[in-house]
Amino acid sequence: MIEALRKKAEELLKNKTVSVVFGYGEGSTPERTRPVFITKPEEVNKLTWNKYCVYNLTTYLKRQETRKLGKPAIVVKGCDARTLIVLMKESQIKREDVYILGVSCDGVGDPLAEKCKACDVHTPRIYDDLIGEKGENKELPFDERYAELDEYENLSEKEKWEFWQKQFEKCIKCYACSNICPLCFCDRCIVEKNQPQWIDPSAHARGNLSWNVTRAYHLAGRCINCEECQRVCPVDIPLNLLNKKLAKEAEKNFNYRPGYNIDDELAMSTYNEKDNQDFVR
Amino acid sequence: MSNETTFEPRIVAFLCNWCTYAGADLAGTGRKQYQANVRIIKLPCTGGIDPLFLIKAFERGADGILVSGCHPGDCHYNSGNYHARRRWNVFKPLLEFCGINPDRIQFSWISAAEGGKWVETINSVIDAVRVLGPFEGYQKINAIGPEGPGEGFAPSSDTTGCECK
Amino acid sequence: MGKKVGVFVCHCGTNISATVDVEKVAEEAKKKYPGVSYATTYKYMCSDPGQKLLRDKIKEEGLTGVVVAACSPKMHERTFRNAAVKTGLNPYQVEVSNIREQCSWVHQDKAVGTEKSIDLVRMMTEKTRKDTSLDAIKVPVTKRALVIGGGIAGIQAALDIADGGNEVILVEKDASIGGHMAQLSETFPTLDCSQCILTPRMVEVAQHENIKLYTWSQVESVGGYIGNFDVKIRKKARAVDLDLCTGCSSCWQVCPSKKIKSEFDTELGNRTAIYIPFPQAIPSKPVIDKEHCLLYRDARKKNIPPEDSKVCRKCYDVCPIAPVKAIDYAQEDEIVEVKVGAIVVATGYKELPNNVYGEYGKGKYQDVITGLQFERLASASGPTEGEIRRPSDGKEPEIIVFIQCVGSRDPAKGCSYCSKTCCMYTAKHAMLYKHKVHHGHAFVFYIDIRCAGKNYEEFSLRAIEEEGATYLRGRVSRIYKKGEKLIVLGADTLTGSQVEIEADMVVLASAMKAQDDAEVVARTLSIQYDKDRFFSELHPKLRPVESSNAGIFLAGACQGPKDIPETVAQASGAAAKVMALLSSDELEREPVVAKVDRLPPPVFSTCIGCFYCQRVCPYGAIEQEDIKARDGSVIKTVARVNEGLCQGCGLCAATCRSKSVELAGFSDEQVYAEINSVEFN
Amino acid sequence: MKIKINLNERSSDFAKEVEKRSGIKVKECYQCGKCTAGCPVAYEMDYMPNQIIRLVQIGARREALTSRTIWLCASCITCSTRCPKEVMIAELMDVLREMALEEGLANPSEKNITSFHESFLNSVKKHGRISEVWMLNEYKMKRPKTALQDLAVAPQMVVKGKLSFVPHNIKGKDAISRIFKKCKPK
Amino acid sequence: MKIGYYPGCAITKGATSEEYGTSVMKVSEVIGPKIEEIPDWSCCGASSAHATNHKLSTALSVRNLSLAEQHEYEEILAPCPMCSQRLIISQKDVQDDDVLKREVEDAIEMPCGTNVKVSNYLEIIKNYSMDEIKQKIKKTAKGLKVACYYGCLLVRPPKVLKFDDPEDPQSMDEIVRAIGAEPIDWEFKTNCCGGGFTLSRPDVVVKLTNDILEGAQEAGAHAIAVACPMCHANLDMRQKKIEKEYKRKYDIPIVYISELIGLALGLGAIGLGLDKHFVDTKSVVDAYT
Repeated sequence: MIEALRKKAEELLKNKTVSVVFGYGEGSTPERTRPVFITKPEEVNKLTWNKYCVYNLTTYLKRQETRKLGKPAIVVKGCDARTLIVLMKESQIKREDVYILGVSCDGVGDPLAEKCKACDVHTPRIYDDLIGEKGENKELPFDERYAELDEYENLSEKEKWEFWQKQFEKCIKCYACSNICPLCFCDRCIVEKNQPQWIDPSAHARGNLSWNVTRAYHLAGRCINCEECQRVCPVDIPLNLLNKKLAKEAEKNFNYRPGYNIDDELAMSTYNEKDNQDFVR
Repeated sequence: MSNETTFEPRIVAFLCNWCTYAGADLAGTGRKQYQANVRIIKLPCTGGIDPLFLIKAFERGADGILVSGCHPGDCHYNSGNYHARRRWNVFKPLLEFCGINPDRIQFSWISAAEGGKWVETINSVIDAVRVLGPFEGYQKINAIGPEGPGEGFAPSSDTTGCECK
Repeated sequence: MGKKVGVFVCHCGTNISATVDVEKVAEEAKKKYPGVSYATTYKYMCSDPGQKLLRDKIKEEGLTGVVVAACSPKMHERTFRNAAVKTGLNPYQVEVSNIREQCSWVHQDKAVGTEKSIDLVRMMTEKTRKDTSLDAIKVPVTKRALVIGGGIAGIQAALDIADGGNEVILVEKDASIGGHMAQLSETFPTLDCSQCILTPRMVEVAQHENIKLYTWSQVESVGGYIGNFDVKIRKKARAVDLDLCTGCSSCWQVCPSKKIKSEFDTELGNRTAIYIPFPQAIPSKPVIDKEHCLLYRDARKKNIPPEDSKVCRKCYDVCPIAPVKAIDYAQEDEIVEVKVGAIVVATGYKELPNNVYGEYGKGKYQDVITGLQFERLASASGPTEGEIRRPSDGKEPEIIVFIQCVGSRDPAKGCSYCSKTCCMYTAKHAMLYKHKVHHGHAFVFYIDIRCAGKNYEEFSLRAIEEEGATYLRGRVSRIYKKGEKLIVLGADTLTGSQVEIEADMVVLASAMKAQDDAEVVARTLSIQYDKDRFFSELHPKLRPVESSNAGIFLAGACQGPKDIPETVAQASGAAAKVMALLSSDELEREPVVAKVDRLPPPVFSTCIGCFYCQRVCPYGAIEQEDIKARDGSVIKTVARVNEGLCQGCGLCAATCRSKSVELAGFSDEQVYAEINSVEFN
Repeated sequence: MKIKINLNERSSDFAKEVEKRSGIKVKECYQCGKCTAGCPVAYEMDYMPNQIIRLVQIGARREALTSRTIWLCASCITCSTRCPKEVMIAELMDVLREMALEEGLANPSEKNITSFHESFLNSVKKHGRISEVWMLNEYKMKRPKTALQDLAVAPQMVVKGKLSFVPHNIKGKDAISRIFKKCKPK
Repeated sequence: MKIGYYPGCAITKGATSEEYGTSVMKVSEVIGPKIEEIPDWSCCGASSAHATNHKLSTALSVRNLSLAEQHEYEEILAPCPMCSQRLIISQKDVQDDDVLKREVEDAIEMPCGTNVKVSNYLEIIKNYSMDEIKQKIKKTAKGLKVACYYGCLLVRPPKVLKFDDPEDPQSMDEIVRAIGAEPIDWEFKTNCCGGGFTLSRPDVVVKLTNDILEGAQEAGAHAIAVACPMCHANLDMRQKKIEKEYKRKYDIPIVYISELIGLALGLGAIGLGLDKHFVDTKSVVDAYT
């Protein structure tokens, strides 16, 4: 697979289809990989593919430094490819401005990452080239995909509150979560708006709940649960639980999974007259 | 706040201009009495209510929130309430997931003709929150800073966040 | 420099001051609220002296913001803003704090009311401190009106507007204008013939130089906004060229399909496949009913173009027009695009169909008919030429039963409202029956007789006192057939007894319902409708002909059940509104519109161009704008609000994650200030 | 009939009381009379069904509870089914019967009906199921005047095996009598 | 799925309408569905309970639902419409009213059976056995004009029972059609027969049943099909008296729908209980060929 990947990258760079390839390179130890940005055909051997390729490289599509490199080819797993679909729907990239190197993936991380446990996009749902075998994506039952939440949803109200307060207390508002998130692409995050200052940006606990709830809410119907926010959080807040909860509600109520079908309307920019309203008096 | 005095809940209600605000007016015109624990903020449409507003109200010491607008199909702007309902469908479970009691954040459809329903609804929200007690959890975490609501009303300064003028 | 806010607390006689210590409210405001440089109270702020006080103090105190604590802003916000304008203060620097409807009237305890008022005034003061001056938006006006629906409402509105010198486009979905009124026999309370009074007006429409008539047409889409609507009209293919056709009648005389149930005759009579709905139709030119026409059926079956079918071309063959015949089987739908400044919706109602009441046979008894069917029976132009005869066997009914409130006042069957016209038309039916069947007996089951209107009460009493109709107070529970007779099980609650009538015919005073496609029309026009799907007026008392969408007006039964005089009055009212609108070259609109921020380079705007705002906007008011570098290359694409289209709902602002779009008058700063000052005592 | 209204005798809250007990919204009736029009037994009644509702609406408690009508209602539910306002009239009759019994106001001229109900329930209480012969027996003892009316069919019933003289006792008949005890009206 | 059988007092062995029960059982053995009698079921309380004591009525009914759930039945067949109606209404009442639910649970000393589905006989046939009937039919009653009489309790109150059209039900007509007979369109399908007044107010019953018989006769019915023991008793046992009182000859056999199905399946008339009727059913039996 690695060979096929390198060959394809080389070909794309040589015939100038793209000017850069975003991919995974070997890291400082065998259990690590790092993002690499290959601009010269002769450097394609830096590319690798293994079970340590956990990152979602699509985040580099929003960064000025990497944008400057020109039209990219980007190595994406099935999950990452969903991000691309969201980004396209949200007018952040055009389909023709990115070359998608999909890789079929049986799960990453050691131990296996949480996001891979109920994966039903082993083969990306969108790509220009597929590296690896094309597998069948069997859709898993709803409950199975959100099983991770059960434990937390079953807590009592008080336990829930205490659990999250303990988590949010730790937050130092470093914003690593939003920096890494490929879908947090605003030029100016709401937390940076100071006229008025809706959310206190300073590094103390006040506003922590507001920040974390708002961050999660802004990903409702958008987040594809790549878990990058959680991975980079220096104080280990299980941020993806919030994202996943919202994904669950969006799917349950709107029958919508972000980045799953490119033709679906974005959940939070449309409505159905028959949407659930059991909770409305 | 001392626990010995009876707890009076603080409710902030975000109402759309065309239906519920008018419904609340109608309750007044009909001299229908209800509890005074509510402060109303009027916006053109429930579709224009950002969940940030609700979070902010909690930050400022609200014990409960009511968001209310036109019945489905009756929105002055045709679809504003439908979009709002979508948001609530994810936002309310999110807050519940974080341990906020569902009774602290409630939603209703009240038309301009439903003065009675306004009275019923707001009274029942107030009563439900009275049972829950003060939202100390939120108020505690937000009182840490210099501008905590515990220290009384903090007026906006004329130069809030503005350095360039 | 900070804003200098003045607070004016109204006593409203004692409406406010009885339960709110207004003096204390003013004192607190002055003492405690930052930015408040003046506070006072006054007996009636809305009175002339009250307004003068406001103006004087703005000038004397140099106020740059005003809070009037008084009744609901829905009452006098405009009054106070206009007063402020006279002093040169921008009207949007004036806010109203609602301490009457939402405080003094709903809380009896004065201490509680006072505390709450203090809060409410503070919140509004904080908002006012963040108010910015806004300028009204001016838009040009297209001096042409669209009237949708060619019933009596649409006809009246079109004629009034056209007589006022404006162009009118009248769109009717059927083949002829006339609507329900053309179907009626006589009209109450005068008993003059409906067609006799309607047809001259129909002719007038056809001949009016300012009216352009589109029949067999429907409004496809409406874009734009008050003064500037863009309308697409679908002219359905009628298979007859209206310019060529002279209405000579030869085609429908030769048409072999003669047994098609006539919609105009409420299915009690027949028509041909190429037909005019009724003799006085306007235009008096036929249309082909493609569902029943043999040629079109053949074409559908064989999947060939209709002009290629050879099954029956009798109408074509007989058409005397030369060299090109007026019959055109290949005709296709045509879309006409027009620009109009105002729209009158006059789409009318639909009679509740006969198949709703299981207990009345769900339509299986031929001699149980609806009110409109009775109109056709009684009409001289109807299928029986005005004779009252049973549809089943053509016999004259000797006992006839009229049942009122069928569908109306019946929440169990879906309409809780009163259809308003049935008491009168049933009295009329009973009279017409007695006029035509002298020896017959008419029984009317009613719940209440509601005949409020000029000469209405007298009319209904005449049915009882002079014409001999027997009124029984009760609803009918069941109708069933026994031999030739219909057994009607009713009650007379005034005697406390059951009533069983062996009737020959039963007439149901069926409810007036909203049109089946009312919701579709409402969505096309972006107007509100109520729970019964009637279109909503903007204010039930003071703005009865305006819809919720500015520039669109309502006339007739599409807004709720109405009789002819009321319909005509409302249509003329709508026409007057349209003419007022079209009389000026420019319109001023409230500047409560959204705005996407613009910043100096290199940012240009904090908008990142995800266009969620564009997707949620109900008015299509968000456009995409390319921000270009000097060389013409696109730096970024951001959202921009078309102020003309924006109606100020704020959906975009609430959807924008970076809060790059705000709503003027409800800006982030204003709402934030309001929430931030929510502090309870 | 004259209905007197004063503070002691009349309770205008009767409708409310009924609603509280049963959830039936008596006040919503607008007296269209459709219930009366379709009632199969109305011809026997002293008050028409709509009049019973009216009595409840205006607080004429005694008149309503002592009426024969409430006992003559056959519970066919035609009225409730066709009521435009969805007032549960047949179900209202149940409530009024219950109240009449509790207050000892049941109209004596419909004693046949009340006795039948009593006999029926006594049989259930005793055996857990109905034993028709013994139920009949009790009923005829209570209402001796009815003793002859069904004599014509009885022998044929016996011949056709339709009257069993051995009552069937269910195993849980003690549980049944406990149910009766717990559900005894106040 | 296991379907519990709740005969109720009237159609159980040795009771006035035992032939209904017998024929239901016999037919079910041929075309299904399989049904098992709920052990130790008790009386639903019938009209005497609901007319006089709501709580008692609810408790007596719900006890049987709870028993059924204890024995793990997901559905109950109650062929007597009085029973099915009482069971369904009581189930809804405890579902809607927590206070009542607690009181009932206290009385019956069991949790309320709020989940088990209660079906009447027509529903069961319609949902499970229509195809079976068509396959296993041996004789048809061609030309037999049958007036399907539903009475009150099968269709009312419609909002709670949610079964068929209360003014013009069709489910029994469909069954009659399936066995080759001819259901007639008539006007008294859901009129009341006087039901529970058979003993206490026979005069009322006689008047109401006369209307029904007259309606059927005028519409040309050869027989009236019923699915209710009370309707049957009133129309069948009282027919002689009605004829006498109204001086009119009817002689219309009143047959249970289950008997009609049984005859079509080739089952013996005697085994189905057709000999137990007061009005001779021979004409019906003979119509099958």
